[in-house]
Amino acid sequence: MLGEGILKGLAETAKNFAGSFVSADRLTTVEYPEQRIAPIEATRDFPFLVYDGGDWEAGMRCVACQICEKECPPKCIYIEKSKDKKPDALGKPQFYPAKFDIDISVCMSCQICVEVCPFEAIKMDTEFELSTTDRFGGLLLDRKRLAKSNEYYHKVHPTEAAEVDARLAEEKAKADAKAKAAAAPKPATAAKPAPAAAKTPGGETHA
Amino acid sequence: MIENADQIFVLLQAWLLSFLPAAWRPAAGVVLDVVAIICVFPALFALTTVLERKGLGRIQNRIGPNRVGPLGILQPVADGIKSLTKEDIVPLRADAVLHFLAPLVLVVAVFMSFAVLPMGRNMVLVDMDAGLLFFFAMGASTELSVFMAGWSSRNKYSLLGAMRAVAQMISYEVVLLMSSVSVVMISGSLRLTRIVEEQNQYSGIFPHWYIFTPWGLAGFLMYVVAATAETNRSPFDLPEGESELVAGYFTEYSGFKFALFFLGEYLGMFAISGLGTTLFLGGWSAPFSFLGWVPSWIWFFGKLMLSMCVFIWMRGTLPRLRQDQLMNFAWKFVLPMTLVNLMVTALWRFLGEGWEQWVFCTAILVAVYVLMGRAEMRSEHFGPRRYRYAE
Amino acid sequence: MRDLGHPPVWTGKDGKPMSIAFYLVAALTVGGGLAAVMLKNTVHCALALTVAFAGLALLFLQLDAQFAGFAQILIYIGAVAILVVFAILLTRSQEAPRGGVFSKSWLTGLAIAAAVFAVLGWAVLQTANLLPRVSEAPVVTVQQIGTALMGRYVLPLEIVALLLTAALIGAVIVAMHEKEGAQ
Amino acid sequence: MTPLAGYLLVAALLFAIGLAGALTRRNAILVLIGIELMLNAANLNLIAFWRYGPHPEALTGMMFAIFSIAVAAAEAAVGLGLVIQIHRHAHTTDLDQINRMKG
Repeated sequence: MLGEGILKGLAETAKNFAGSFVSADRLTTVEYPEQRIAPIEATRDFPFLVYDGGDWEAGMRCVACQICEKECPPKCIYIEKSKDKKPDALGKPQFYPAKFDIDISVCMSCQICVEVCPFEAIKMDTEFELSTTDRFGGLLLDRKRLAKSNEYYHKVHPTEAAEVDARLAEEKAKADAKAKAAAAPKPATAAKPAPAAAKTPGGETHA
Repeated sequence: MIENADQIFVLLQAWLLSFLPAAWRPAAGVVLDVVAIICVFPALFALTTVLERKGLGRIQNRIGPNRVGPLGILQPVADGIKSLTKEDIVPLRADAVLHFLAPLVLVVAVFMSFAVLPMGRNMVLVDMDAGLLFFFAMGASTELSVFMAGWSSRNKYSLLGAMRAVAQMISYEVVLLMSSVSVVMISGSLRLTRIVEEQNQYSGIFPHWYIFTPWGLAGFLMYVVAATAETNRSPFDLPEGESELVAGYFTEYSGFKFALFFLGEYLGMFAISGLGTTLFLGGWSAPFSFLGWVPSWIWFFGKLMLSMCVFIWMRGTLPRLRQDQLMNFAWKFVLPMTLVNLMVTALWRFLGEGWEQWVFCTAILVAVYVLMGRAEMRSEHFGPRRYRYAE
Repeated sequence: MRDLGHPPVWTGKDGKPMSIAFYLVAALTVGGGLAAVMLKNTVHCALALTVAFAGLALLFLQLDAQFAGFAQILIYIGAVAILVVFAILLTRSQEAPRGGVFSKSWLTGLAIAAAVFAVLGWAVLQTANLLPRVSEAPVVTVQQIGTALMGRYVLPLEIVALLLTAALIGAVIVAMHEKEGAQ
Repeated sequence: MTPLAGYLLVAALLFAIGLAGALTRRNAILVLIGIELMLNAANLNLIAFWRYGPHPEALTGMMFAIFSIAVAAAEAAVGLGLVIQIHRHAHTTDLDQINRMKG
């Protein structure tokens, strides 16, 4: 009959209204700054740079290959490559970003930078309390503010970080084996291929 | 003591007036009444906004505002301060005079309609002989302010919203009038105090409210539908449908003028709920004869707030209608129903006391409702829309 | 003060002053009417028309015709003015046309209107002394009006009802958009 | 000036204004507005004569005015319907251009 649906709907909302006073699971809202719900693992909002070890500048995984800068749809990443090289986690000398800025007021959280990064250097953060009184400088994050330790990454995305670590360890093992294999037959020339090997990734980046 | 509580405001006014020379008293009395109305209803408006936001929150499993003051009851104060301190923006090509006048006309017209509502025993500003007509005349004037707002803004959303609002208000005003006429037919007066007096009688403990008769119940339901549409409340809030028209006719309003529109809208709801209370729910009379000792104004304002709660409840429940559904509903279902209801009311009057009037009137109304509802729901204009090319 | 033989302009001859309220409302009405026919923007004209209607309603109230006054507001401001506004927007005639808002023969029209006013005003002023001066305010309840409508004036009422129905149907048919290619 | 004469003068003035509007404006809707003003001036006359006439209790003038209001409303509806139809047909509401019987 006409009007039946309206009555049903009214009953449903009345149930909601009354129920919100008696049962807690009908009120899913929490009082945000005082109470917080446990973070969900899949949460992700803005990118950050991962570093290994204790020193953020030394342990930075990023090699300033600038792939993310080129892929970023809103062009919010700005990278300046260093002139010199430093040894990375594998011991290979690599370029490092002299400047790495992300304008998170432009960033659209698409995660494309994370997907294209070949070095597992950029990952998504869960930090969302980014409000600031300085709307230009405060939202343009430099590499110091972007750099976060691998432990932090493990804390916010444990599963994903474990996978990444496993993959990196595998690569490192492969690289070690290769180095060992290279070192074993001609121990005399062990010092020679190192600069050549170091030159190759740099050349690739330029290409 | 109890009589004093009932008449406390009347006595208070008389006491205040006793300080003035006799020649000034009539004018001063009117001024006092007006000031009282201008103070009480905006206060109720503030209360209602809190109720609405918290109630809607609960309906949607949220808590609602709870930061300003204990339990958030000072929220309207914060809102008021915010809207007062906001910049008043007038679009460059807007018609500045009309843009300024529109909210004023709305609020003034709505305030005027409170003049004839009996808010308690002996508590009515002007006991007009044609009170009901006056109320509807003032209600009709608000349409013009809506049009002025929409047209003067020079914004297509405003204009579209205003046209929708005016078309909707005109259509449902017919229904509103027609459903009220049945009350006038039985009570034999357009004087609202007289209509309340007619209902302030009891058989046993039950009152003679018009809602407790078949035609009264039908009339009340249609009155509620028309009142919701007339005040542009959900589910009839197409004129300000946010998803389509930004904010309808007050898109280009900000600051205090926007607050005035907001106030006018809620005052309109109060006025129309007050009239519905007066016409169908016995005005200030008590729901049971043994509760007659409670002051009459408590009953009136209690019923008023109760009907506001129903408005909020409906807003939290029903989705917005489409424009063609709205118009078809008004002209093809509700208006014929009100006409049938008028016939039934006449029948009720002429059948006289007895069980026949109850049986016949109920039977006719239920039969017409069911049959017409079935037929309309099946018809192409009323049910789900069929697209000519999309399917 | 010496009796001048004629009272000041603002009092009636019975000594009862024509109240200030009357002059105000009359000015409002005439001003609204003038604006309604003289303004350039058509929507402004329609809104000025509502001012004139409101002024007339107030004049009715001054004349103790409560029912007619409220009916005037309800019907003219609530319905006719809105109808006019709708028509203006539907015909897109809110902006002034290039050739001016007045027709080619405006001078003739103005002359005719002035002549009509001159004749009417002359007639009123000539017979002003014959017109009844005082009369106590009649007490007319809505009930009396209803009884009169259903008694003495029942035939006109029915005819008006028929006329309104015919006008309603006629207006709908006239303004209805005939669909091209409708079967 | 008696009160009645005052009301009659206002009515006459309003009637003349309405007439001038109806005769001089080019827009068909404005002509209708002029006609409405004339009808209202007549209503004012009716009410004024009823109020100051010898038998106000007979309600004659008042009834005339009420019927005239109803008829004027019908007139406005039909008139505006016609204007809209003309606009649809001729794409103008300028009366100086709509001067032929043949569309």
